[in-house]
Amino acid sequence: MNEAVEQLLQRFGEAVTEWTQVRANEVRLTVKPTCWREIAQYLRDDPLWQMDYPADLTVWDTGTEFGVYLRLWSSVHNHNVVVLTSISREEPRIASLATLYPGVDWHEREMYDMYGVIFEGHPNLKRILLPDDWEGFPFRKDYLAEPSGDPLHGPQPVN
Amino acid sequence: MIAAVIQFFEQHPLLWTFVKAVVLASFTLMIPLAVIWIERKVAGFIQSRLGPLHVGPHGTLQTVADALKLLLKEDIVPDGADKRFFYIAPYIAFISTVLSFMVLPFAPGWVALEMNVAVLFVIGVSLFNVVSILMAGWSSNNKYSLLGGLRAVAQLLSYEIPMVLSVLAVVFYTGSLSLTEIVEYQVKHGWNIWHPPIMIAALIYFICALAEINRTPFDLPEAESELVSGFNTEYSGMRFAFFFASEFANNFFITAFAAALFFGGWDGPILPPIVWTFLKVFVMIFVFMWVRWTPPRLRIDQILRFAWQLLVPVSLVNLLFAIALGVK
Amino acid sequence: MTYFIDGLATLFFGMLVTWRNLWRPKVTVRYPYQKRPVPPRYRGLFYLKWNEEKQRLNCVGCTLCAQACPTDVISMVKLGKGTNASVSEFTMDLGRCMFCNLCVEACPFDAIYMGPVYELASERRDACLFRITDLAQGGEEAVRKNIETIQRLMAEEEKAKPAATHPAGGHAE
Amino acid sequence: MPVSPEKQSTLSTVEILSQGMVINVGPQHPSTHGVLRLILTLDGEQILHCEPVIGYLHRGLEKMMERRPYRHNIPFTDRLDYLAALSNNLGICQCIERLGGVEVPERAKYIRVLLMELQRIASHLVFLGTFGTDLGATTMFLYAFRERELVLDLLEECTGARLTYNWIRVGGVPDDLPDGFAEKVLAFVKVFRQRLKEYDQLLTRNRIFRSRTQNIGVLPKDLALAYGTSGPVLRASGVAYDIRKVDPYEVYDRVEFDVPVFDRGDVWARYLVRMEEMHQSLRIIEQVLRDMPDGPVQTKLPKIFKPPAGIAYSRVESPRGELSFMMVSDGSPNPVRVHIRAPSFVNLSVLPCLLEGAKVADLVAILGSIDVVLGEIDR
Repeated sequence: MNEAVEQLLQRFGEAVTEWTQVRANEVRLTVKPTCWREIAQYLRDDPLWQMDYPADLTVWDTGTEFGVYLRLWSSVHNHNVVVLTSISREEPRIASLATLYPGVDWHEREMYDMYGVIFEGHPNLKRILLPDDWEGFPFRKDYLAEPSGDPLHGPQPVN
Repeated sequence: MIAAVIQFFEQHPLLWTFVKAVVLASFTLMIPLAVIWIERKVAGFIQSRLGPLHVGPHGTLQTVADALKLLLKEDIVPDGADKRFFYIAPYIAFISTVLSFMVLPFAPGWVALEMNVAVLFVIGVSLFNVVSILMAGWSSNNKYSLLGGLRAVAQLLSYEIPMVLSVLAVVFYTGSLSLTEIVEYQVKHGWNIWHPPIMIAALIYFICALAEINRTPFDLPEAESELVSGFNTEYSGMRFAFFFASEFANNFFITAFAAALFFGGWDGPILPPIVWTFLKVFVMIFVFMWVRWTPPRLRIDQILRFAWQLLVPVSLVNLLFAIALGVK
Repeated sequence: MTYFIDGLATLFFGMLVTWRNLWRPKVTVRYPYQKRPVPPRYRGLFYLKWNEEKQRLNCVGCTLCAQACPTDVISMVKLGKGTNASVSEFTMDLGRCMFCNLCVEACPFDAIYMGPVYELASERRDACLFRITDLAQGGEEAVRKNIETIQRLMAEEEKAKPAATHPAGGHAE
Repeated sequence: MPVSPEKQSTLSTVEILSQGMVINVGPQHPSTHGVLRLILTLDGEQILHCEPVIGYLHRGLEKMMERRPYRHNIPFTDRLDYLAALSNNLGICQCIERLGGVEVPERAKYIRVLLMELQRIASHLVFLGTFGTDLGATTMFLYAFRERELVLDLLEECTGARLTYNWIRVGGVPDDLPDGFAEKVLAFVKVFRQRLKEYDQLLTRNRIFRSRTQNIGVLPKDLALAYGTSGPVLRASGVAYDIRKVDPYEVYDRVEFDVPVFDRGDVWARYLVRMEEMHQSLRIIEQVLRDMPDGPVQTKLPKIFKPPAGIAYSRVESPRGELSFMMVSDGSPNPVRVHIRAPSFVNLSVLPCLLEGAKVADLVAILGSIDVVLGEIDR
């Protein structure tokens, strides 16, 4: 695992801002959003990594920025990798991984649905859980939940 | 008194026909009530349940209550439906069933219409059923109904052929197209089922009968997990009741027909003939239900392949055997 | 052809299973007439425990259960204060209750429990609202007695208070 | 309409004949197992294209969880995968435990595993029953639910509820097992082993059933991995990805069991994986009951629980696959973000691939074999 991380650091250098070995077979990487897709592709294709299983992808809102979380697993080495990055709230854009991993397709759609993060290069980026005519992105921290007349369309009081 | 009544009807044959028609039609309407109750009880017991219990003793009146409810329900016709066909389809199904009951001998002399080509007649009128299903499926203007209707037609027509061929084996064997004569032949010579070619014919008939009355391995037309309810999805109230009644009356008829063809009709010791007919019919209905509640259903292409690749050739060969062995 | 024979054979084996089950005892419980026994841990309708010895409800109105509730089911009005406190109102809106048991676990006084009653459906819209008289063990009478007891204890405490102001006095109780 | 290249070429030759019938399956349909809607394009009985539409059950649970203290969120997870509520409870509790560094007593770990395996049996029985009904074997439904009732009775006796158990807490379980519970479980295990044989005789061996499931909806291994499917769907495609083995939690590293893996990748293999998992669950239950130590079942925690800031995830092998909770904490009593990686959500995303070219009648078999629960997909 260490060797693999070293090679990754050599390859991407500055782009990986931080890494920690959480467990024997788990690494947590913090990367810059600019080479999000490149790193994912490297992790998938490099024989030392072979992270062929997209386990999870999600976004969270800290109030100042959006964090992006990607978790991969390798069926060959049984390694886990958590890749973290953060993107700006004003212009939330990040490269889509849907063409690399078809499994994150729906995750990315859901995150677009809930946070309005634009996954660039996604083949079918539209709302998935909410109705197509929903206004706003409800999981953002500043989303105001106001009662509206129509219970099916439009914001609802949370709680 | 009875003699006077008989004489009266002999003088007015038209009236007598009318009485027979009314009796038959109401019999066809009553039989489903019993068959459905048995079905529900058998299904319940097989599935570790109790089945209907509350209306009447052991729930015997449950189906009557259900029928009354259906008759009182609002008659809904979908907007886009082809109204004329939608209206008459259930009645065609029902009439075809009543017509086939017409030539069925329940006991010596107990037959509404003594016909020397009864078997041919039955095969002919049972095809009306296919027409009604197609009409219902098409006119409902519902995609599920349409799929169900098309499946039903493909299936019923495919299975009609081996069924007719296996019935023909009996006809050649006994040398008659009249059901009464077939039964009388069996009373004299023993049941048809004990003769090898007829045994195979009976097996094929049994399988085809399952398909004809849409029972489980072949219940595709109304596969409720896929097509909601198949061709009768859009029907409700009385029209649905007629479809339902004709289906279960058909169930009764097809077993009674089998009893006449293979199991000697009313033939049997001690008990009166009519009891024997009903006994045989209900045993067979039970077996049908038993089969129905056991296996999963086949897929439409598997069903058709089964009919055309196996049943048709086998029944053809079997027919040749029956001719070779049976014709006098 | 082998398919066909295999099909018939396996169908027959399957029918043996259904035949066996035809004669097994049935599992149906004829619900409105018969009822299943409810295990002791069953989480049904709440009750407030009545303490026969002290002639009061165990509840002291500390609102720990209300704080533990994820959906704000519980609201109460405290009666009295200190060790002699109880509740005069205790309302649960079971329309939003998840029967999650968190309030029962939160209670340090063994005051609130979930009982075996599960038939809570009603044709009235306000039937979700359970007041203290519906919840307390012993119903209205218990509530009345509870209030009486608390008021009596409060009065006793009031009486005892001047005594407590004496320099030698401490917490007598 | 995205169609694969090979399809496109065959389509262009017949496009004069038909443009496909669009049929809407669901959201109210007997075999979509909830409020799933599928927009199918049909050519006769053949499915050309399928588009799943989800979200009819969306309640915003993740957002609701952000507004509540950590431990208040446990009952909400019951409403995710309502057929395996205990797995969800365990998932969120493990996540909070990792976030806050909470230790769980030994006995609680064993109790958790015991409940988890009972839950797995209950959930797989629902699969078995509904799968049988989907294919027309209605009786199987009743038999499976009859036996599920036995499991539910056991779980009811232990937890006090029949469906929304909420019986896992941060730092253990709320209460010890009731008296005589082990004997009752063992009696159930004995009965259930026989019933499993009966199921095999009734359904697994049935020729019709096999011809309805074999070589239907084949999911190749690489596709299954790339789509991130998990649980029986992935194991039926030949990947031994079982969290209980890959990343053992609680005491799964101390019990002996096999992970059934099949290479066929079809509906039949998915069915067999689940049937075999029930056998393995029985094995685990017996071992757990044998090895269970005495001791406390819950760690005392402060009334206001504030885990340190950070990110943690937990993963649990729920009956449907990898159930993962991811939580972000900033040190306050409420989480900043709770994300639920629902196995059904990911497994369902592979459905359009499986359905392309299948028959309408196979739709229910394929959908049933994925065994989705909409409460978890829509969250």
